[in-house]
Amino acid sequence: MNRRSRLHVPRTPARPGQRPDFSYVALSEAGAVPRPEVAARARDIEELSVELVRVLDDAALAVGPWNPHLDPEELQVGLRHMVLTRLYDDRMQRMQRAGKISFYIRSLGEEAVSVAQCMALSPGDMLFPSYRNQGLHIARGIALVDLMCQVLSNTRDMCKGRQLPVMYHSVPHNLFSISGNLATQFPQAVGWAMAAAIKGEDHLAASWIGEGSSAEADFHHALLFASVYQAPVILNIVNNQWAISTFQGYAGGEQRSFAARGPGYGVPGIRVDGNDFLAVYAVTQWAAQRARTGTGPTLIELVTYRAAAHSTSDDPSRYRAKDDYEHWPLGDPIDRLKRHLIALGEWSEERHQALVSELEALVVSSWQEAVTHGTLTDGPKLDSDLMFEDVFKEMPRHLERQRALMREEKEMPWPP
Amino acid sequence: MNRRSRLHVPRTPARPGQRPDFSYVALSEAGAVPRPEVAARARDIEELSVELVRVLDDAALAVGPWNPHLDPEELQVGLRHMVLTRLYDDRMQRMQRAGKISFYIRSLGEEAVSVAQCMALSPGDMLFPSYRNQGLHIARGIALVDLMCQVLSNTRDMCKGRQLPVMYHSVPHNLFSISGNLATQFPQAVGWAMAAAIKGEDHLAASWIGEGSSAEADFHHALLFASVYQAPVILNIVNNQWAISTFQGYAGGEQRSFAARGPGYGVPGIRVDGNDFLAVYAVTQWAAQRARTGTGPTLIELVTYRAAAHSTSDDPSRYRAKDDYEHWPLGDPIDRLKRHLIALGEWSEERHQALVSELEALVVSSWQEAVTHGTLTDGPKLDSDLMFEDVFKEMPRHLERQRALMREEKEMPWPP
Amino acid sequence: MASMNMVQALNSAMDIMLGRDPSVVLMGEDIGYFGGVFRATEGLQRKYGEHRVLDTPIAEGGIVATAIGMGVNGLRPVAEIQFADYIYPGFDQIVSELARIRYRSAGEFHAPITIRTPCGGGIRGGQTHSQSPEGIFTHVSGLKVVMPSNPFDAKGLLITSIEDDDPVVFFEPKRLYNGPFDGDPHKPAIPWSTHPKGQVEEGYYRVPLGLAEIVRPGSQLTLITYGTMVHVAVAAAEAMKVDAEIIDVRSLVPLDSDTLCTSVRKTGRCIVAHEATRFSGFGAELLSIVQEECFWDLEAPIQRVAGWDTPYPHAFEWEYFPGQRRIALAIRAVLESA
Amino acid sequence: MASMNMVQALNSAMDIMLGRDPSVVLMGEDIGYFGGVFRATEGLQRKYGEHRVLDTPIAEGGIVATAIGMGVNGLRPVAEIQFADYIYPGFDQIVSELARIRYRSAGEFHAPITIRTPCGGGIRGGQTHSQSPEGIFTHVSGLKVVMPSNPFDAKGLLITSIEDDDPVVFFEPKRLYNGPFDGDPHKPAIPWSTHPKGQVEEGYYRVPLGLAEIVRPGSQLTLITYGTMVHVAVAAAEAMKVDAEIIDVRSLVPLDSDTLCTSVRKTGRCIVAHEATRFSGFGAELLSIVQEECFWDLEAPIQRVAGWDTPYPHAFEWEYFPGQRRIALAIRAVLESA
Ligand SMILES: Cc1ncc(C[n+]2csc(CCOP(=O)(O)OP(=O)(O)O)c2C)c(N)n1
Ligand SMILES: Cc1ncc(C[n+]2csc(CCOP(=O)(O)OP(=O)(O)O)c2C)c(N)n1
Ligand SMILES: [Mg+2]
Ligand SMILES: [Mg+2]
Repeated sequence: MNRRSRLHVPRTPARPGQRPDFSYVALSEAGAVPRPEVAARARDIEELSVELVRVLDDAALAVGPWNPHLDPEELQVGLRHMVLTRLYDDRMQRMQRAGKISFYIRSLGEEAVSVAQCMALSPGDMLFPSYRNQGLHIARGIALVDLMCQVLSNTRDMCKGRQLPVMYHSVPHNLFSISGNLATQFPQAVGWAMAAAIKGEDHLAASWIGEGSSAEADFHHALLFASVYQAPVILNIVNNQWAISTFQGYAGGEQRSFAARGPGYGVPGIRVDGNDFLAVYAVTQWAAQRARTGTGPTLIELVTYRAAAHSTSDDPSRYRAKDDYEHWPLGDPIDRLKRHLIALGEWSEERHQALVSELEALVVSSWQEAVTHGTLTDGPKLDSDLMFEDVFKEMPRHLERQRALMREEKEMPWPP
Repeated sequence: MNRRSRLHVPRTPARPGQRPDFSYVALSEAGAVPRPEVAARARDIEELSVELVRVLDDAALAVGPWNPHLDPEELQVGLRHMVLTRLYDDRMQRMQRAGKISFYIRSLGEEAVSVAQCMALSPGDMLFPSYRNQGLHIARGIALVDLMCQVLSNTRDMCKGRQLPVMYHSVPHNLFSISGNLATQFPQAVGWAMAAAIKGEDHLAASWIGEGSSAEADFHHALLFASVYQAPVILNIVNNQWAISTFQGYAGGEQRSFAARGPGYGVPGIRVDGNDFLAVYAVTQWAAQRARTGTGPTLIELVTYRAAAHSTSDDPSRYRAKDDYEHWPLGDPIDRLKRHLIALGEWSEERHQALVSELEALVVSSWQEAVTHGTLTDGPKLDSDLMFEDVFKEMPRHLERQRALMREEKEMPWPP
Repeated sequence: MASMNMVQALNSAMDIMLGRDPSVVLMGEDIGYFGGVFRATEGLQRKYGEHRVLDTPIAEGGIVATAIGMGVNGLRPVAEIQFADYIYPGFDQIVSELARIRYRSAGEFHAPITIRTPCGGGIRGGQTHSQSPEGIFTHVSGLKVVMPSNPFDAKGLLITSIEDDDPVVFFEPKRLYNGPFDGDPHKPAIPWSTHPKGQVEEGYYRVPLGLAEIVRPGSQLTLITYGTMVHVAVAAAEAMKVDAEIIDVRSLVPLDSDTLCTSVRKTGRCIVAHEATRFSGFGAELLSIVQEECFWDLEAPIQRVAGWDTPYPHAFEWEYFPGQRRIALAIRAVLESA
Repeated sequence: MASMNMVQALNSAMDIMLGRDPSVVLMGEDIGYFGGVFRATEGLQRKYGEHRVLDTPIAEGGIVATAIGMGVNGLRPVAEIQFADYIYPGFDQIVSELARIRYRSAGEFHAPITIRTPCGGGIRGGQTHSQSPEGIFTHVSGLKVVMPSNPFDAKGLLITSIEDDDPVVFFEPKRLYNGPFDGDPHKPAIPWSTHPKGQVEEGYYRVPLGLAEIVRPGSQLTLITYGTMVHVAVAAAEAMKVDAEIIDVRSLVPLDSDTLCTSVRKTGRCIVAHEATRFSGFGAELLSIVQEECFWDLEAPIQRVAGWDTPYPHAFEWEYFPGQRRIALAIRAVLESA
């Protein structure tokens, strides 16, 4: 093995100490990408998978065929959800640092993905999120207190203390239980959509995974089954450029866009500016119409940036350039929508400040209520008997016995 | 659930009783598809994944840019390997019916795939076959007797009786051990190629799976890792239209070609007439040059037809039109190469008959030798102690104990 | 009552459930038009349509994953994995998802799925058509695991499994599909019509999960087994002329340990037998439970009879298979000792 | 001798093997530039290059499969699975391929691969960062399974595993990475520098597979365990003031049953303990072997101590974890009875 290795290793543009370099991100002009018929065949619209659908131009105005023409009220609602998502994240991050919760994951810089997509879908559509889609839960209207109680694993935790923080679910809001195992939800969403089709129902399913997770087998199964049965499903790859410390090139992004995987399966792939609220909304609406009109599945790549650490356990300064987010070419989703509304004369710095203050107050009051139901360290605790429930619908005898043993163990004086 | 199902179910063109319909097979004229530079970038040659590379025209002459210009001697060698493969298959099929072996799988109608591809590669290239690539073993020159002894699980079985018939391997011939688990060899071949690149060696790896098997996760992993590390590997999908009873539409073929999966990963996909010896040879040679010159992996879809039953356990008359093979638009690979050689004035019916008789005699004499080493039903038997070897490199104590128990059990008089 | 082999009994169970419950769907490789490589779903697609009986791509992981999604959306999928040897590509979706969805969502979501899969050896299938991986699944909290040994139980247990709101992995000993098998490959095969358990009610009936069955009452020793080995055990006990109490576990999870232990307390001697490899096989759990609960009643060490700890070799099928001789040696051991 | 924690010891083992053997390569998610989420491979890519220490896509199945291909082509891959909870996507390649290649090719092909993966609880990781799936792998013929309980063994066993020509699944109890843990989360964490096994030779050395270690000799009972539970067992025995012989299994496959049985023959009483769920866990195999080989020496039923048969719950970590109390109850039971 003295001969030189010929193995190709993907290049990571900027490591610590190097200057950020986003020249690898293929951009299109706002308004430049045509909007095909909803009924278009996958093979006739393959270009969508390498272009970048954008609506907001540098002047923060909406241009081109993908402009969804939302009225200002809707845009203000979207802005509100995004700001609330970010403020919620900030607070939870600080609470983790304060030792009140064990773990947290922020979606900083990716708020438009969840919020715009959720608003473009209807409430009956079933969502299969990843752990970085809290905007979906907020846009679907779950009370912050409920999210916080889950994160606290307290007595009002919807998961009865069984899941890590952020692994939410909600039956009434049609949000599926989040899994710690990457990508598993992707083909499950396809199955849900197949069932909707079998039952002749109109609802579609949508799921989200990170670009790194697209390497898992589940990604392939999702695209394949969606294609074979033409399931009414929207499969979203959130390309935030990083998988913990690993650059998207290691997931295949160096050779081709992630959206480009779709056409190979006969599924339309469409690449969109994930920080452009209007573009994300429009593309999702288009995909939803396809699903509802029996035109089948769509794969959407949302190009965005993970502005924060992977999670509270992570320190990105070890593996990427410090000031990279300032150089990110697609800007910040909240800032861009805010500027658009201001350009429309429908918003102002003052109103924005007021919104921020109002929502900060909401977050604070919600937290104050949530902690009355307990935190990791103090307050009321969940009954540990709950540990043995829901393994099966009815508790089998061997678990009843183990529950009894656990109680005995807890009562036992220790040290003896 | 009284509402009509909207689920799409792939259409199978011809079931028993219906007339064969191959109108779904997209064809190109012989010679019509351009041959790109070996150094071409995947994204610039995506068309190759939906065209069909063909060299032999209706007059059985070689035309167009893909003509590999092989001299007649090479073509005659190819013909010989293909005829031998078919005669070997015939004989083993009959021996299974005669109860001499437990199971067999023929490659009838697909001989050009294995033989032409093997001839286009070099002996040092590592091959990871499926169970329907016996032409590789024959073209690599493994003695028929050795293949037969494996199929017989007899005292000279290369697998020491551990594998089903046809699950061959050969270290000297660089043929990896065949697995009964579909598609697992595909990403293994990529790993082998990555190691070759790491070691700076020139050899490439090639692997084969059926179109049905491309649904397995291993297919996705193979393409992804091959793309990420630009591994020197050739990934072949043998699209013989059927996976046991299941039509290729259920593997995704209804929406798009299988070769088209490649470009989505940034891997060139190329679709070739799998029954055209010259086209298969040329395409494989092209892909091999790419691999050896550091241009990376290639995905090849070989369009062919499974003319026989899936295996000796299968009865295709239960699920497909009886006379379908006569209607198959790409003809028979042996017949087409034979006609080409005759058209070149390098072959004749007489010489062909002579070849067939010579090879039939070889098959018969090989079988006669093979059975002297035992058959399922009689003759010498493998020592059952072998069952406990090679689980680990050295036999651990618990297996030594079990071997002793087995011996005791065998000596025990029964009924007591 | 009708005479059915195990394949017909399974087919009848699925036919009845497709008819009774519109949310039941079948899915798997070659199960639709073709009716399955073992014919278990024969005729069902013709009868209930392509949207109730789905042919799928060859992707066990995708089959389980989409079945989960369907289950979450109110269907009751019955997924066939063509051979148990091919269930591993679906392992992550079974272990990390199917088994835990109810738990992690605090009971708010669940997927009532039955995974049917043929297991076991004795058909010259070699190492990739003969495996008995049931033990692995019994270690996964949240899964129910079932293995019938005859047509009557197969039908009743499958109906119960399909109706169960928890996920069930349903193992079918393929060597028993066409007839009982006592472990002697040289005897002519006998059909189920000759066996009382081959008489099966044509209509709907349930055999509950979590109940073992005493196949043959006895006083000298307790032989705990399941699947194909039930018949081998009966034959071995008869050949050895011992008055063995033979128990068919049927439901591995939940396990009817009371029936097992009551018997061992009575006989004081115990053998556990299965086709699966011995090391860390389900026999170890059966032995452990009996040891823990019946220690003071044991008059001899509990014996395990199992497949050897190697892959299942094609050429040595009968040296590998735990036949009557292997059970006989264990019977001697439990009876002789002390 | 240097003081190392378990992460440093593992890092040292890989560093030494990368240096000694050019065919050794490391691969896994985030292991290269970043050095791994637990820092086990820190600095190794910088030292040996991107072609010896590979960052991979997030596809455990692809990692194992390509590692197999590399192994067949003469390399000696050490693959990291970021958490044992995420090994299941690679299960098919491990069980159907890695474990069987030598067997099915009659010894002509093999893949000398080590799969390293952090396992176990005690770090508030919840159900998908706390699992102990080792028992499943011990049921797969052809795999070796190892779990160290301290830095000295971790380094020596990892070197031996990497040099072993059979596939090894190497479980690392992540709660022990930074220090021994006696099961009491309220005590301040102590570093390995305070523990004799935290003293590690800087150079190359091997700890053989297949040898258990008597951690603490004793006469009253035998406590068989491995991984994190070794330290919990020692603490529990001391708290209970019993003269327990505590054995660290270290190598689950191949298993050193002689050392275990010799001890039980001496003490007549036995407890097996592990973090993994109880039902069909590796404890069942340990119990079975002891019962089979030491039955006549047993003065009380063998007791099992394990995790409950539920997923690992985030909020009830310490009610779930088999701590000193659970062992104490088992100690009472084996000593009291009869
Ligand atoms: C099957 C599996 N493998 C590995 C992990 C560990 N892990 C958690 S998050 C993560 C990175 C995911 O990156 P990406 O998919 O891009 O999502 P992002 O975090 O960027 O939103 C990894 C490797 C896991 N949770 N599950
Ligand atoms: C993982 C796995 N699943 C299922 C099977 C059963 N099986 C054997 S061959 C086959 C059909 C394969 O079809 P294809 O890949 O098209 O190859 P062909 O037989 O047409 O050459 C199936 C489903 C298997 N061997 N392995
Ligand atoms: Mg990412
Ligand atoms: Mg095929």
